[in-house]
Amino acid sequence: MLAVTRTPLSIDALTMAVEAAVRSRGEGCGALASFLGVVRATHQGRAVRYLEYEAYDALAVKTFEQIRDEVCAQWPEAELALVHRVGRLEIGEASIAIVAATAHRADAFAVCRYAIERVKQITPVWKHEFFADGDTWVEGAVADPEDADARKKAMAIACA
Amino acid sequence: MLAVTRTPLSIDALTMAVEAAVRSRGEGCGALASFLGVVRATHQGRAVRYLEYEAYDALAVKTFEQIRDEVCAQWPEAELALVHRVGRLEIGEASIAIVAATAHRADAFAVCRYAIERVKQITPVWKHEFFADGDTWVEGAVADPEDADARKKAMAIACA
Amino acid sequence: MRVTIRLFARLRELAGRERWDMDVATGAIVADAWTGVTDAHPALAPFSRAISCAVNDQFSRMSQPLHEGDDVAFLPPVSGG
Amino acid sequence: MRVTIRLFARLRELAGRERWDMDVATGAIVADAWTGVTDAHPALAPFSRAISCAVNDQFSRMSQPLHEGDDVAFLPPVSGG
Repeated sequence: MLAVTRTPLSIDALTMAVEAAVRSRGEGCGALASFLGVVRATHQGRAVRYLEYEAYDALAVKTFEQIRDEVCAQWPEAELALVHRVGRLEIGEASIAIVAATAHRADAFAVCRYAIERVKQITPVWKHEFFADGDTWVEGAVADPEDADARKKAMAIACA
Repeated sequence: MLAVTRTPLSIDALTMAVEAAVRSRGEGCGALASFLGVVRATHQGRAVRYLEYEAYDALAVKTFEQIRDEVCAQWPEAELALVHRVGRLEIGEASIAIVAATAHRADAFAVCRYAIERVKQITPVWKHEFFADGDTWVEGAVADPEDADARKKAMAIACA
Repeated sequence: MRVTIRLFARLRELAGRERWDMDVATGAIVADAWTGVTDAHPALAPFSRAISCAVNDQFSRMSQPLHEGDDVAFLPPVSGG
Repeated sequence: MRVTIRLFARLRELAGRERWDMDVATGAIVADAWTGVTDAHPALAPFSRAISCAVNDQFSRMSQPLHEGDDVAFLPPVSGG
């Protein structure tokens, strides 16, 4: 459930996997919070034709494992699924799917939010936007998985 | 997308509907946050056999419309889907599905959290738990849709 | 005049019925209908401080005046989600 | 000794290549490999303060010592999600 894929994403599929995983080791989760990132039709006023996502697959999955380990250190009973899609994505398609399962809803929302914040900080995936009149590589954070300040910032956002 | 149903819930189906609705009137949503409430195997140490949810259907849907209107007053571009399942639910099945779509992720999480808090405050649905040795009606909030303090409390939790 | 009473969840179980017609005085309010319900079903009286009510599928106050044919629902504390 | 260089996203596009073998001195560190990359592709030099690096599919520091056959990746700022 931690993967980079070229195929469309499904929250339902991840939900079934996560719910079964939690139930197999205890009383089951009561709350699942999910996140989908979706390709929008415009970016800063320019009409988007499509996007391409590129990943350093092996390293991206390692960051997902790190994020899951950080989550389990803070929320020991939580279960997390995290899948990033790569390749060409059309408008309306989902680029990332995250499902977080916990006993109670406050934790589920916090885990899900923490995971997306951390992905944006450290996961080696790049967004390439194609417009009618050109293309742009989006560049955000300089990935540093050991940056404790970034981790604290993500935790503060998640547990606000 | 505001409904009471007797059939299994799907975040994917609601996601498609919500994403299409947002896109039909503008540039589309960039973020979808979802919530599923799931039947757990135990409650306060007792083994759950199954649950039954009962609703006052017509009034429940009106509370969903009120919640959607409250959301749109605060987040004008947001789209919300809200479906509660009723009837017999087995362990691991979902009782409620909420999908919130907005341009950016902070708002999507806030809308989704606000919606579930408000459902628990005002929606006329009742949970009936069946154990090996008896059954219990769960009773939470006295529903009062006009209670401004409750609404503020939900907003404070959502926008923490 | 005559109104229809509806009960849900534990109220319904305690009363042993879900829906029936009841006569109330002209000028009666929702609270009068509730008094009629608890007179007929004393087991429901402990809920008096913790019920919500709805008239014709709209939430109402206990002080709302009733009209002939109104559908009057009483709701125990909710537990959806 | 010989290491494999890998570039991603805009670095890859600017350099016009994705993966190649490069000779580095015995005792070289990741920063030396990056110097080799920018010597060959000066268009990448502006990224020097904003790259991450990985050795053998693990994030590393620019000060990490290299070994024969290492796979050394340079990453521009990320934009997943």
